[in-house]
Amino acid sequence: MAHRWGMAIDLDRCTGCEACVVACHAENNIPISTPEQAATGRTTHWLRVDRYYEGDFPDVKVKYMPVLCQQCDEAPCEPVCPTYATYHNPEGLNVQVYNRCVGTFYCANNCPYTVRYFNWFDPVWPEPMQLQHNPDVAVRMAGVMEKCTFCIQRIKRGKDESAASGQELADGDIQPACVQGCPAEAMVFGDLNDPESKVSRMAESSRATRLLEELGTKPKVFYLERGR
Amino acid sequence: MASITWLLSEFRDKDSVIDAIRALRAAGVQPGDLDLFSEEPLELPRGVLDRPSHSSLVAVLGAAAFGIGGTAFVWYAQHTYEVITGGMPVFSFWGTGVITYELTMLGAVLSTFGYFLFESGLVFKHGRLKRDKDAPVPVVPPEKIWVRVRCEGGNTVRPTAALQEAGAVSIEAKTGAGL
Amino acid sequence: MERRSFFKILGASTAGAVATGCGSNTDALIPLLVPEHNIPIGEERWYPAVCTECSAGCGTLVRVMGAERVIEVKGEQVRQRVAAVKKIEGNPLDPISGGRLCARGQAVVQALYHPDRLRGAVKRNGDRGKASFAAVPWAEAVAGVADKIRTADPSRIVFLTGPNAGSRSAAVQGFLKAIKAPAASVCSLTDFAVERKAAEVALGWSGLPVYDVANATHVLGIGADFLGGWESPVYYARQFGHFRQGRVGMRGTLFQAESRFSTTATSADRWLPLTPGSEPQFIAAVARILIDAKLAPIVAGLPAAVATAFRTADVAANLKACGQDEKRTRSIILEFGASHAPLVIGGASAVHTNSVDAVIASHYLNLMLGNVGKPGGVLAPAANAVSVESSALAGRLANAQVILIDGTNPAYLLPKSSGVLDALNKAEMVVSFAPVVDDSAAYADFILPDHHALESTVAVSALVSDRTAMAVAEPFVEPLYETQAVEKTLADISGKLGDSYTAPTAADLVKPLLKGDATYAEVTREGGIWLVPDAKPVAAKPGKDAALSVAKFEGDAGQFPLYFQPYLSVQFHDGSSSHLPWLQELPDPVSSAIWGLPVEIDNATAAKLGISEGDLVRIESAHGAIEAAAFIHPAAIPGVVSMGIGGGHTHFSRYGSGYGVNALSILGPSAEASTGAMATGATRVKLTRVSDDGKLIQFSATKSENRGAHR
Amino acid sequence: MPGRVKVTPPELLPYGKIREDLFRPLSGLTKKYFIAILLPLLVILFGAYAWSVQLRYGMGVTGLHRPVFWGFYIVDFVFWIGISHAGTLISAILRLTDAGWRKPITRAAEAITVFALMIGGLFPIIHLGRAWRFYWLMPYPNSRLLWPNFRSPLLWDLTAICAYVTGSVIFLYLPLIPDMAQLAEHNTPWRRKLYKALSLGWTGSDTEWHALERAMKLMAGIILAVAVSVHTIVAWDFAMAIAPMWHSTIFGPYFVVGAIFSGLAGLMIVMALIRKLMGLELYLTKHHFDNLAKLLLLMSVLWLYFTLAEHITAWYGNDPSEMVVFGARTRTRFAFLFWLMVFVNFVVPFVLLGIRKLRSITTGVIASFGILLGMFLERYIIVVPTLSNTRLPAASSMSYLPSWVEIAITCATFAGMVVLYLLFSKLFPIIAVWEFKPHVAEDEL
Repeated sequence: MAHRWGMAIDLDRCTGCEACVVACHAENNIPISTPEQAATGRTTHWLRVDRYYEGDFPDVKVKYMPVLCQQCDEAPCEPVCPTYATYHNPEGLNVQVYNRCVGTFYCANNCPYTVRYFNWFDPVWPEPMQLQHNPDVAVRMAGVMEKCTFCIQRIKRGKDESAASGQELADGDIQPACVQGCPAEAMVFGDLNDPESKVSRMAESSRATRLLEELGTKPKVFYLERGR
Repeated sequence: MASITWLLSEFRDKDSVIDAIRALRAAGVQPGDLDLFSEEPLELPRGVLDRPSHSSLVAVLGAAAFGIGGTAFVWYAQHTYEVITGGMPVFSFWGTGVITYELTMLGAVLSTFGYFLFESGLVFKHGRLKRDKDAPVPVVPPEKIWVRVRCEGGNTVRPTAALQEAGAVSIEAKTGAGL
Repeated sequence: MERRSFFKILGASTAGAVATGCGSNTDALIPLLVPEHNIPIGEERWYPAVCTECSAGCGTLVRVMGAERVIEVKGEQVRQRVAAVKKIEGNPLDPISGGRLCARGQAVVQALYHPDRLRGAVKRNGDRGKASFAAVPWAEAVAGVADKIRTADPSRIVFLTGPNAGSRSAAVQGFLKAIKAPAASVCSLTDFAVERKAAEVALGWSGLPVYDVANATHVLGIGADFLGGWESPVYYARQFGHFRQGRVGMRGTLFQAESRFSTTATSADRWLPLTPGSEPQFIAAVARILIDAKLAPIVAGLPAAVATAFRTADVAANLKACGQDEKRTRSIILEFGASHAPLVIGGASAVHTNSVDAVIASHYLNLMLGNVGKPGGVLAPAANAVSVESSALAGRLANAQVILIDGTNPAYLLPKSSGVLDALNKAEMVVSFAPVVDDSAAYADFILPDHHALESTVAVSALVSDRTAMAVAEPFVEPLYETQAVEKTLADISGKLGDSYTAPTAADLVKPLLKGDATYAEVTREGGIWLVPDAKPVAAKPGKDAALSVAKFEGDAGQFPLYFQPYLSVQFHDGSSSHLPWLQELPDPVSSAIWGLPVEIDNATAAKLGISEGDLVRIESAHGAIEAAAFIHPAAIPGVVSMGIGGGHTHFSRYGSGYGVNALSILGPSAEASTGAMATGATRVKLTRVSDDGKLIQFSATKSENRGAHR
Repeated sequence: MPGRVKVTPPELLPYGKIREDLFRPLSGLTKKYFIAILLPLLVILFGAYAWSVQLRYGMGVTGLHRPVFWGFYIVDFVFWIGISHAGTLISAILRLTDAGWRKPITRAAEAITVFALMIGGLFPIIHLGRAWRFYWLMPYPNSRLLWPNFRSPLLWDLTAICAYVTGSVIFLYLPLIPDMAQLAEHNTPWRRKLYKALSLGWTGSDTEWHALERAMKLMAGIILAVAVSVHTIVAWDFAMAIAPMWHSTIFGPYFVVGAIFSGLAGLMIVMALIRKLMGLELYLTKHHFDNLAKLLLLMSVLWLYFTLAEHITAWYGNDPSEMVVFGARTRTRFAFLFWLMVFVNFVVPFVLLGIRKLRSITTGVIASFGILLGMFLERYIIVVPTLSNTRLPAASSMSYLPSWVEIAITCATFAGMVVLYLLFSKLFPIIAVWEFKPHVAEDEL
């Protein structure tokens, strides 16, 4: 059976330390913004940690929520792209093909999670920062949209390694950079088609919810609510 | 080969033109041998000089052809490289409906325009127009209407009389080779 | 351990000579295309390394792949294939990082490839502090430094280091002994001197106590932001994850008493906003409540004075002094005390003049709860835990003839009131080993840039560990520039002086720890040496007396009505990571601010002073003033303003200097008396609104989720 | 006679005079004309420079940012497509209903349509991140073996605009043929050549007239259907997205009404200018402006009705994310613009045009400028508040303000309209000469 990759994020474990954010930058060659660009809202974080303050002092609570592309089964971004730059791959991933993108911005406007990021300029890496570039991930040019890929390059590598070694992929063998880095192990990645996988079991949890589920986008990222 | 004479007669107003046409028809001139030249459209009463037209039918056919053809093209394009997006089916009535509609309308526009060029004889001369393509064309000064009558074999007596009776300001005859 | 990670280790252990797994196919295909020592295109290798960003001592695993760079050789552009570091992850074999890493640890690779790294040794050619330098040959620089040291009074040579304990500090101390200078002075906000001192006094332990959060059921943090800027954030975050949701049918409950809504407080179930410096009074009240409820008896070994203080504490008065609602606090404390495995974590994320008292009292609280040395309680540090050998900084700096600076940044860390800048200006020679020109290096006569940690041999003992743990790494990438490991530089200097000093190596540190027939090579393959916990941990020897003193603050309460609490931020820690763009654009967990941190002000104070979010405000203490953007913090304690440390570097590369302001610069000179630790939280300030243009850049909105209604 | 000219309805003027009056503006180039065309050309040049900057450096030179990915360009796009409805729709409706007073207006209106479409059609290209790849939206057999995604509303846009441009160019061109045939008779050589070629050898025979009239009747019907669909589809660009306050079923008709509204206002201004500058006071009389003003009032009411319907349903529904956008529009960040829009779109027209005493060509033009501003604001208020108030509150961000590049390009398009119109009116009679003759045939029947 084909894989169906999904993620579960236990908000009760999440401390908001944002290790995942840097892990994502390091893995995915995400452009560095300048303060001037940041001031005009051009910072790119495929994975961001949203924060919501609730309650009155002193019973204030903060809800940290790592938000990345939700890899919707019925993704609103997909049908609106005129060039098929974003489409659904057989493993349920919401794939962004940079080469096909002409930059209509429509996908980003139709994303209820606002997780799509645009290359406003050509990215700049002063020498020798480009040495850090992950050769498994394309560097994007100005004018194209980009977003979290669930570290598709790691999925590919994991599958290649498993094919080469003849060992079947086990649950947890493939981990996106954010999941790998999370100190509190709040993030879990795996195959939702495997009922025994950790992510499947977490998705079944009574604490599990999905973001803006009412829109019918069928996201594949599950959030386990805090405090129970 | 019979020689052909064209009678070109000038009129001042529409009413006398209508009289002239009626008289000419009575004199046995076929509608196909009659042409009016004016600076503005002449709306003649029904039955005076009707020119049958298929423009509506052509527009409908053009629309249908573009609509169906366009839809078929979309179906083909979507199926040659099937990409699933957003959980929508590869091809659907709702998704394609808009394109079908627009292409239908485009078909109607183009066929109407095409048929106009054809029917008016401006680009595709056909039938009577093709036959008369070397016929003399009057220069139409303001406020004037010209009636051109095609007389086969130099038989111009009765038409001339009809024209005069209807109040033609001037009548001149030109002879040329027929088909 | 995850299987994939295990493969990585296997790969790492044989890397360099033979590639493993599917990689061998690639090797077979393109053996002739690339030189032998390069990594085939597309192939990844994993090498163990050590994170030196903070003193926790996490073992890391580094992904290395082939890359190309253009260098200039004799005026010609030449393409050079190099092995390049791509990503840094935690080493799954390391019990501290457990394969995980914090934001800063993962950003280290940007320090390695930082565009503003020094390309070689440099010599000052302008005024001190102006960071005007010219390249010099290493030999000349070393000779220059050696000449000065030769003629200087050894007692007036001050060597400033960071808090790292391991091969580097061993090398430095050895060098100083050889030149007969006093031991190095640690100049750091993160040497945890307060916590060390408290453990020594209260429990008789040398080294930092280990809190077994993972096995506790209820944790009460008092002043310790153990999930954010504290001793070992990755270690505690990992434990916290397990504590929260790692046990079937058991969810750990966290209460946090602190003067700031820290990372730990945000993760807590209940937060007790303490008036700054009131921790001892709070602990006394907690003790009294627990004693009264018969949840924690006075135990043997508790010093009489403390026992009396606890027994007779006036709960109502104490809680009032701490700014707590008595009813609310009582119910929280009673729930805590009645739990199966309660644990108090006392610390001094913000140091006050009475912080040692507070942490000592927290240890006594744990003794009363009976959890010391038990699972889910306070565990003894490993027997070999490093005790930092240090000479007091105060007074020495002002009198310094030669100042050598490695791994710290005194011009940034020490407030203006300490006179550090005068000392740097006055000293006859200032030598820095910084790889990037920072605030202090700007004053240096010579900068002898160190390798990046990934280019050198490193051994670092874990800061917090109940077992012998030392992360060890040999370099696996070529040095990028003409830099030199400090160990080698010190040996060179000492050689010039005619001394026979040789720097102790990582191997020297590891060898005494090796058990059985283990070898140093094996240790470097695994990335460190981690022994099983000591069978007989050091027992607690409580007994030294302690007082519950009241905190003192710099500045008149009338003139400066607000408490100022600079804190160690998640992104910049003590400011040592401010030059990394990934961290500069990492949204602040509290305010989502990027490229400069704001000052956090509570609603009431802001309303009173007419300050709204994003305004530029002036923060003025008796010792100086700074201007920063305002962030109206929904959970800031009225009367307390906080600010993350890390902004406002005068020099720290293109990404680090000029963004935000240095919160430390306006602090008063007060210190915790018994340790000399800088009292970061002991300064009072006043706020004034300057303008509406604070240049606050926020990545995302900080809003409530409850929104929208008929109107 | 000369003294009484004013009261003579244009239909009763001698044909020769009509011809002379309407053809006169075509000849002779004055200094004024050159300046009038040169100034906007400079503006266009600057706009082109701005666009080149955008192409060179990327979309970052605009004021756009996450999450406001659409801004002035899309506002401009909707605005100009809206203006384009002036012509075709008005002339088609009036043609179909055979309203006699339309005759001096239709050509001017149809020209607006074509130019506004040409300008509006540029914006989908200008706003692209990689504008040089715009043709990837076209369905052609390409090397990527991939056809475009016909499910995307942008493809609908493309098809609709293509159909609309084709239709409206033909719709403008057909009634020009007889006029051009006349112009070809006496003129400078190059003009004669041009008109001859374009008039396709029109002789004025009854066959041609019949074909023309029939084609125009059909075209009027078709173009009406296309025009309605085009602006509906433009509306659907927004309505198909599940963004708060966009995902609305009334967006189609709402946009169509708005388009006609702004189109009429544009037409009013253009006509007043033509009247003044070309001395056509005899042909564009108060009567025409009066009728246009009444139409404007009707559209203003319709527009208000839709605006009200759109907002009251959102308000009553109380959907949290919609309410945030609603609040941003009506109460907070965009409230000033919103209420300014209501003021200029409804209050001003009703005072200036609703009160008979105040109604004049001048007030009509003033009201029309207000309406153009109001409709520009309307599009801004539809595009920006929705985008800047995202469903996940944390993703919301600062407001959007256009950069100099966007403003320059926007100004350039207005200048472009002026230039195109000036050129057109120099080449072709802005009032259809042949249409002026009274139709009496029907009366006889």
